[in-house]
Amino acid sequence: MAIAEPITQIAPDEPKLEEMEIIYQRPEAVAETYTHYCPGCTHGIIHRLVGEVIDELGVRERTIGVSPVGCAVFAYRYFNTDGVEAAHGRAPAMATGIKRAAPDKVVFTYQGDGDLASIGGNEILHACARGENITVIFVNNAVYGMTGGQMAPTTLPGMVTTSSPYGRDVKLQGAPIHITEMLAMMPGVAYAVRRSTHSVAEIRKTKKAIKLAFEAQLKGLGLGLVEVLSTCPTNWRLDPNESLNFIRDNMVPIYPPGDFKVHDELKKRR
Amino acid sequence: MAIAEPITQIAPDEPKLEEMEIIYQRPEAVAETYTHYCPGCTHGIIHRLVGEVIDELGVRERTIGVSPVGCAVFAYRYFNTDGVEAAHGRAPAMATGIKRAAPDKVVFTYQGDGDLASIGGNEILHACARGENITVIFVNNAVYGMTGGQMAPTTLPGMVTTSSPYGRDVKLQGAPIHITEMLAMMPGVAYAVRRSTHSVAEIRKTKKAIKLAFEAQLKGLGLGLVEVLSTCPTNWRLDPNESLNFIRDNMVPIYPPGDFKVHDELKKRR
Amino acid sequence: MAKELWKGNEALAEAALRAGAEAYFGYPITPQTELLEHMSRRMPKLGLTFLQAESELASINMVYGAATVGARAMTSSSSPGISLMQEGLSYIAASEVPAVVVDIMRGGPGLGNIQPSQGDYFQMVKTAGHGDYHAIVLAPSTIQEAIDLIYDSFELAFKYRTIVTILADGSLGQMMEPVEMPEFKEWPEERPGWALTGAKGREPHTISSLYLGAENLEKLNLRLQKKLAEIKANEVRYETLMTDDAEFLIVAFGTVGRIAQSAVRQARENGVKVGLFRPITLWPFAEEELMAMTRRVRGVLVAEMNAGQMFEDVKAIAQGRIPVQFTGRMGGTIPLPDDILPALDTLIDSVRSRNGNKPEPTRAREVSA
Amino acid sequence: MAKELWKGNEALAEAALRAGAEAYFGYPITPQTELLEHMSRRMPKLGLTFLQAESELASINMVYGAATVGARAMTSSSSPGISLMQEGLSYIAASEVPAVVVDIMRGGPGLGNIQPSQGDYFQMVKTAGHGDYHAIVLAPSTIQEAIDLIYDSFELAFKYRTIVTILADGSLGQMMEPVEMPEFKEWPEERPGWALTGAKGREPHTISSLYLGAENLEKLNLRLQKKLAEIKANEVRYETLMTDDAEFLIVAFGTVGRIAQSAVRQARENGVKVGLFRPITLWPFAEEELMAMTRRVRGVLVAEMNAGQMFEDVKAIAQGRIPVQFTGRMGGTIPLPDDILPALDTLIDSVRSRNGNKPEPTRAREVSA
Amino acid sequence: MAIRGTVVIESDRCKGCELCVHVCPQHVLRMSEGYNARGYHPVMLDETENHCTGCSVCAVVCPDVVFTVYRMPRKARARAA
Amino acid sequence: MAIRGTVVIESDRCKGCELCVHVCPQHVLRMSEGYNARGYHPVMLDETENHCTGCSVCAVVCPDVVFTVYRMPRKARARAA
Amino acid sequence: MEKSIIFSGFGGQGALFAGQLLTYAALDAGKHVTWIPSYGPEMRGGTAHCTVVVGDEPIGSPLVRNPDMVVAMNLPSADKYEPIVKENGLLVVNGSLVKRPIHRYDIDAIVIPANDIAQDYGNIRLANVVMLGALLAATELLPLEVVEQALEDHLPERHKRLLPANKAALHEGAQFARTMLPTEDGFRARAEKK
Amino acid sequence: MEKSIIFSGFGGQGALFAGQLLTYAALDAGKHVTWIPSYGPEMRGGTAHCTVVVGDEPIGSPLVRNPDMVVAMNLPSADKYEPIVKENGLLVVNGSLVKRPIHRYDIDAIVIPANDIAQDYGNIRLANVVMLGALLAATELLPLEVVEQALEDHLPERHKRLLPANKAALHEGAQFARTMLPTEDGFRARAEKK
Ligand SMILES: Cc1ncc(C[n+]2csc(CCOP(=O)(O)OP(=O)(O)O)c2C)c(N)n1
Ligand SMILES: Cc1ncc(C[n+]2csc(CCOP(=O)(O)OP(=O)(O)O)c2C)c(N)n1
Ligand code: SF4
Ligand code: SF4
Ligand code: SF4
Ligand code: SF4
Ligand code: SF4
Ligand code: SF4
Ligand SMILES: [Mg+2]
Ligand SMILES: [Mg+2]
Repeated sequence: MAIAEPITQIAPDEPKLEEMEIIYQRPEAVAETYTHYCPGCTHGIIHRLVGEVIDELGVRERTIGVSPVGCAVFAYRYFNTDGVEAAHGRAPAMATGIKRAAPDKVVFTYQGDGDLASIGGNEILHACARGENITVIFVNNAVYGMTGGQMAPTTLPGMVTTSSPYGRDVKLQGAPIHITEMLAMMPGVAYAVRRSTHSVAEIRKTKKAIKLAFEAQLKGLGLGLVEVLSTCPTNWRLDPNESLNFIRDNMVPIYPPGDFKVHDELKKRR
Repeated sequence: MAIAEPITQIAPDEPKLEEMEIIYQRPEAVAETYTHYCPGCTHGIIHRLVGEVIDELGVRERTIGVSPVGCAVFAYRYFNTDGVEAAHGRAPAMATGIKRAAPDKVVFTYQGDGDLASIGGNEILHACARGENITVIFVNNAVYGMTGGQMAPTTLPGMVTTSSPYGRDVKLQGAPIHITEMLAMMPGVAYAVRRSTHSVAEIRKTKKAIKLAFEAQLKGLGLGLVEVLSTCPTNWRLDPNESLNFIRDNMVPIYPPGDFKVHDELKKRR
Repeated sequence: MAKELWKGNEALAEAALRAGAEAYFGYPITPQTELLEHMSRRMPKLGLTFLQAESELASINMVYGAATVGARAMTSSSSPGISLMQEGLSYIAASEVPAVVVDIMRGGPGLGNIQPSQGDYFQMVKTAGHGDYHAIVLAPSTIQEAIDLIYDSFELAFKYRTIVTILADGSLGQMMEPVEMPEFKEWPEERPGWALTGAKGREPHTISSLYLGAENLEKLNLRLQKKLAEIKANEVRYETLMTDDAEFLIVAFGTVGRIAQSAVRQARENGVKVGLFRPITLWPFAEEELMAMTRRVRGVLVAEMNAGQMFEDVKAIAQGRIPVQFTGRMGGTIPLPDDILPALDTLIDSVRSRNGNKPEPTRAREVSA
Repeated sequence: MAKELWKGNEALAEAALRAGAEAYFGYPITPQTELLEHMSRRMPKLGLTFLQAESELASINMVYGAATVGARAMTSSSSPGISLMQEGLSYIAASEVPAVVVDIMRGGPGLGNIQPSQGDYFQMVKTAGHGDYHAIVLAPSTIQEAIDLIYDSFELAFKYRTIVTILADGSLGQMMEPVEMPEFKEWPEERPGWALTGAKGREPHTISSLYLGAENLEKLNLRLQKKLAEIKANEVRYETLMTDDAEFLIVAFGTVGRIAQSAVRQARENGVKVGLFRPITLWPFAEEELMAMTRRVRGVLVAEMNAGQMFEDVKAIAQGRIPVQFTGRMGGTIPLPDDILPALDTLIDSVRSRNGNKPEPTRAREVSA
Repeated sequence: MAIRGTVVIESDRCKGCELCVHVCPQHVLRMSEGYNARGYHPVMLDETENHCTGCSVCAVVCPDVVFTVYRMPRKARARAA
Repeated sequence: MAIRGTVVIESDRCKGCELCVHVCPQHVLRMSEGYNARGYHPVMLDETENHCTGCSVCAVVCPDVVFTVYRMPRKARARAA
Repeated sequence: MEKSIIFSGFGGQGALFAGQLLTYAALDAGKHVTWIPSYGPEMRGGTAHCTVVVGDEPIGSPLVRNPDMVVAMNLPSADKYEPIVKENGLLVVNGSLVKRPIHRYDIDAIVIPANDIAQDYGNIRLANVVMLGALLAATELLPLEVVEQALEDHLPERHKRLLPANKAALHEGAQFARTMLPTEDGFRARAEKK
Repeated sequence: MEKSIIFSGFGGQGALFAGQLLTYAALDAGKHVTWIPSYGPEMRGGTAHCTVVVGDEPIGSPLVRNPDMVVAMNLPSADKYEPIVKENGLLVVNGSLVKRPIHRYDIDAIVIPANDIAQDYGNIRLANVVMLGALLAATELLPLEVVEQALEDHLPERHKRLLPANKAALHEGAQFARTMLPTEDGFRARAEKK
């Protein structure tokens, strides 16, 4: 896909770029491709963090990403790595097949909350139980983004969605599930944490966590899982910045970021 | 099925039965039918306990049992209640459909570890998440009994089965999973405990637990789950009594009986 | 009654409610999600059971459960979700409980896309899962017909204790048309005799698909086959358009069936004597009626939104007496009259050349092109 | 090489290993479990990947994953488990990666029983899941043939980047026969060009079945259809027995195919000129060959362990030229010569009476009864 | 010794698993030599001295609901003693 | 004021979500009036006084990898000052 | 008579609703009519469109390859649909956003500054109704009044207070088109060759 | 020549292994042969059986409805299979456990106290081999020596020390049958009616 030439808004005291250091640029592992995400959707941030980590670990050329069915369905196009598209919820099974058949590869799945916590509950559960040496990025935006904002198992109590038009009624539809805390109990899990995207600081923490989750894999410690609270401005019907606040004010109290399991080997290096 | 007339071994000092009190007899909720279980298989004990509880609660005439695919596949024949046969692992989904469509019925599933913890992991997870008002009897015998003793997710480390001929290798096949502890975390679960069948005392405790799990349903508190450690003499290749010892010596250390969640309403009455 | 504008998916949902649906279990998937969403809005208000399941696997087994207690239960999905239901469907069929399943087909195989398709013909008509059985498969071509068919579905399902499928495609699910919505049906309070209602004052009822011993299972199968024969005898539905004097016949179902109407009208304007045969029940298929018709016409064109699935059945029915040709689009492209008419010309050509006739100077397409 | 006694399931497993299987993912289900168990014993010793999955849903998606990196991956199951794989199979087909799937069929529908059956013909031959595609379906009738077919399966799968299915029934899986086990095949170290091997010194590879936009998905479908046509042209396999002078033909596959051999021999002894046509590839089906044969004989009897699934295809091929009749047993009862021969008589009778001939005084069954 | 309790054994239900034999505190259960209708050696009550107390421990472990357990009411026992 | 840092904006990637505008500590980002090739108002660097510090906070929040961030090396800055 | 119209624009511009209005109006006028939207993830950040087919007989295909008319509310829509308008068909373009000339000479085209007109009525979101007005004025699809009625009946409750503005915008759009039609050849560029 | 034999008994009595022994022997003797067991949960606590078909041509059906011969190691097996033995076929019955008369007169029957004989050789588990010996002696299926060889080749490693006892039991069974055959009409009850 052709990208227009970069336009720089030149400030009065013209900076000479060649004199300057590049502090930040697109990671090599993130493809130049323009994404189909809605404006302000933090899927994009999470993609970028994954790309940065892959670059920093120098594993781009041996990484295989597994995309979910969900808004991130095209993730395999957005990374400069080999990639596959899994069936809805089955990314952990597919990643298991890949990793077992090609143990020298670095394998990660990228899954939404509908994908991982609803239809795909059993596949992630057993990948964790077996301690598959893979990395799982779990994007929790509390709805089914792609299909138009239906209720997910992670939807907040009382939250109105297109399939809970009267607000999620905990009595009828259950309370939000804390899948990461639960999976952390599996002995095969080396690393299980929750992070968020609602502020610069949180994003930085998220990146560190993603790095550790990949490192767990590189060290052969078991499955590394990072749940990331993410926005869905479109289906939440909020603007992107309000959406970040929604995470902070509404999601964080129910899904507090935290470390639920950190393998000793990973603690050492921190 | 015709059952031969009872034969009494009469002791020298002939007791007159009519003078005596009946201390124990087959519960009405347990069908007279002869079961297909192997000699000494504790599936039979657990059936009996469920039957006793149904009798004691007086709910036989409004109970619907959901049988699994597993050795208990014919459970629906062994209870004097209405019953259905579910697809492998899907009993909780089927029970959900039944209970939602007929909330006045008392609905229980009876599931093996392969059924509940392997193929059916997602259905039980979400029945728990939603807090379905059903009772789940989860029979953990650490193998796939019916298909001839293959490894289950609950198989003990190092245990030789027909599909782990070199012993379960935790590194390759994962460690045993503690599904009841995990499910206890779901807010919709009112009661989640583990019990055993390896001694008279444990059997008695198991019965109490099953009763509470049904009471949770009757009180509308949410899902009640009782994991019961059970034998598989045939596939363990032990005699029935050795099998009880195997539970005590090998399973209990890994799956300690205990209460993982007891709803306050249930604590009261104890 | 005044006509109202309804979206296909929502119309199906509303008509199912009016037909007496009591319990709906489903999982979102484009292009059927509006059906689920409509149910989520309406059913709680009506005091009925709506539940979004964790997956299609769960939905179909929830439907199975609700059906065993005699409730009028249904689900809906689209192609990949329907694939996930194959085991459950087979269980339901073997247990002989009634259920209604809506499949709003999308492009496949695999994840494919969400555009309309008829790629599930085989998977729904030939079988749905393992073993020998068929669901009643109803293929509406307009929203009104979708309403009318689903309005009958629970009665059919309960009469035969069988699965009734509405097989439509994404375009029917997504489009809006003016329709008349029927009244709510009355159903008796009492559950059917076979239902699980608790063993009160009677022997326990059990519902199962397990039949140990070959003889027992064969008996079940013979009973199922007998039932299928009965359905075949009673429930065939189809529609024809301008077949009386037709020399050529287009066979098409669902959305392609309605598009073929336009094609037939256009071709007629150009003097081609063509008629339309539109099966409404895909199973049972109107074999005899179509066979009779193939004895009268000179060639048949089958048009589908797939690679030619019903085509195989039509060929079998025509038994090689006359040419049967196929035209289809795949992957979500709807075949339009522009696709169908040239294919019709090709058919006509091949018939004429086969009969030793030179193609006549003025042919349909030359005029309409 | 000396013959050894092998159980069908284990022979399939061992032959798959010798054919080059590198990764096996499966879930226990009778009557195929010995295949999985054999793999669990052998593969760790051979340094290969064996993994018992949490379900059939997981197995097929693990196979899918392993296939994307170019590994020779396979799974096995039986009917209900195969139903659970329908979505995954459709994804694999759409992604065009190679995979081998063994289906040791059991009685259905539903849970049914574990006795032999051929009830998955439709589900495996017509489609497997949603969308337009076919797997190559190989139906062995002896253990030796099962070995030989699975020995070819990975080559076929890789050549066409397709799914290859071994479709057999429980009796073949459970029985023992003397067979010759082939040598281990050599495979090149290098992964095929399309495989995911890491984007080192090349553009990233992606494997997906998602094709947004009707045009793109139609393109995929046209490519798939082209491949299917190629397979159809190259890979048809079948076997005949005593068809040269046959007046009547029995068509049967798999276990029924071998039993029909006995029936043919018995009938021949009684002077009935009957031959056997046994398709080995159920897809692609030996349409032309069978059609040619139906032009020479006076009647066809299809024998199956189901309610008549392949029967539909044979009828379509015979195009009504001659009577095609069916005999079958369901639910796990294997049709024996005792079932087939009377059906053959019925066929012969109906042919003779149709032709205005009175049935001749000495008929096959009267002698052999 | 006076009768305190006894058990009625539905022999044809018994699968000869011997679990009851192991737990009976009075050691009054043993396996019979013969076969029952299903081919198992069923359990039997082997009392020379009416040791069975009707404690029903056998019934608690029996997977096949073979036992009906009887106990002499305290009153009656007192009378007999 | 001397240049401390700056950003290069790939306008056509920008979806106009304004997240960067909210977080820029120097308030030097704002949305342009015009549309980019995809129909969004892209962000622009609006500096009269070279306030951008090259802190790259904008890049951290941008979901669409729009920014390349530059900073003047300390040495150079010192020189300029 | 059977006419097909595609309405197209950015998500949020209201192309789908404009199509629905026309559909309701057609229903009220006793016509046969179908409406079908584009749907699914293609809508994410892209254009949304719908196809309306109005006729006197039951509608065969709800989708068409070459529509009789196209209402293009932004540049990508104009780029995508201009090439497929049926010969002698009509293209209505939002001149506020489409700043390029119309390329085809074998169709009619109305370029109407819909956003600007809408802004005049206080809300840029009225652009869809402005363009619908123009479409109606330029064709004999349906009388303007029927659409006005449809607006009254089907404007979502939460927007009811905008009903007068909507009606005015509709008329203004129609008025604009009417004044264009006979005179300005720059806008109404009937193919010369014919 | 094609002969079918069903071996049947309680699980644990070794009926399946007896059938396999015969199968191995047939293989070694250059015959065509198939062996197929009953399988699955039906075996739980019930009887286990297998069917062996031996022939000179490729075997058609590995299963038969009416076997030529049946080896019934317990009462349920005798009850189940006696009625289906082919006319003029052979039924070999374990007299130690089957204490009832043979009902059919149109078949040959050998009632052999296999458990007792086995016990004499020190292990009740040898009953299956005893009965196999009897079967072989009473038919022309295969020479005893071939089965002896099969025993040597296929007795599981952990039972190898029992080889001599197995061989002896095999011969003893054969011997028993041979002495029965010509003489005792009680055991060899050829149908009178013929
Ligand atoms: C088997 C199957 N069922 C349903 C769908 C439809 N579907 C696509 S994405 C999706 C949910 C996605 O939600 P989530 O995983 O939370 O991802 P998000 O879009 O929110 O990032 C669903 C249900 C499908 N493609 N396949
Ligand atoms: C879809 C499907 N997969 C596999 C099977 C085969 N199967 C039957 S029972 C069973 C496992 C039973 O194990 P468990 O649930 O532990 O029960 P147990 O027999 O040990 O009591 C399996 C895999 C099946 N019937 N259906
Ligand atoms: S729908 Fe929600 S999750 Fe999906 S891309 Fe848009 S904002 Fe992101
Ligand atoms: S196989 Fe095991 S679990 Fe099944 S009935 Fe026998 S002993 Fe019990
Ligand atoms: S009741 Fe008690 S004492 Fe009597 S037999 Fe049973 S266990 Fe033994
Ligand atoms: S426990 Fe029950 S089945 Fe077992 S031996 Fe005792 S009475 Fe028999
Ligand atoms: S680098 Fe820092 S100061 Fe410069 S624009 Fe970005 S956020 Fe603002
Ligand atoms: S955060 Fe990125 S996409 Fe959003 S406005 Fe800023 S530069 Fe544009
Ligand atoms: Mg989500
Ligand atoms: Mg188990």
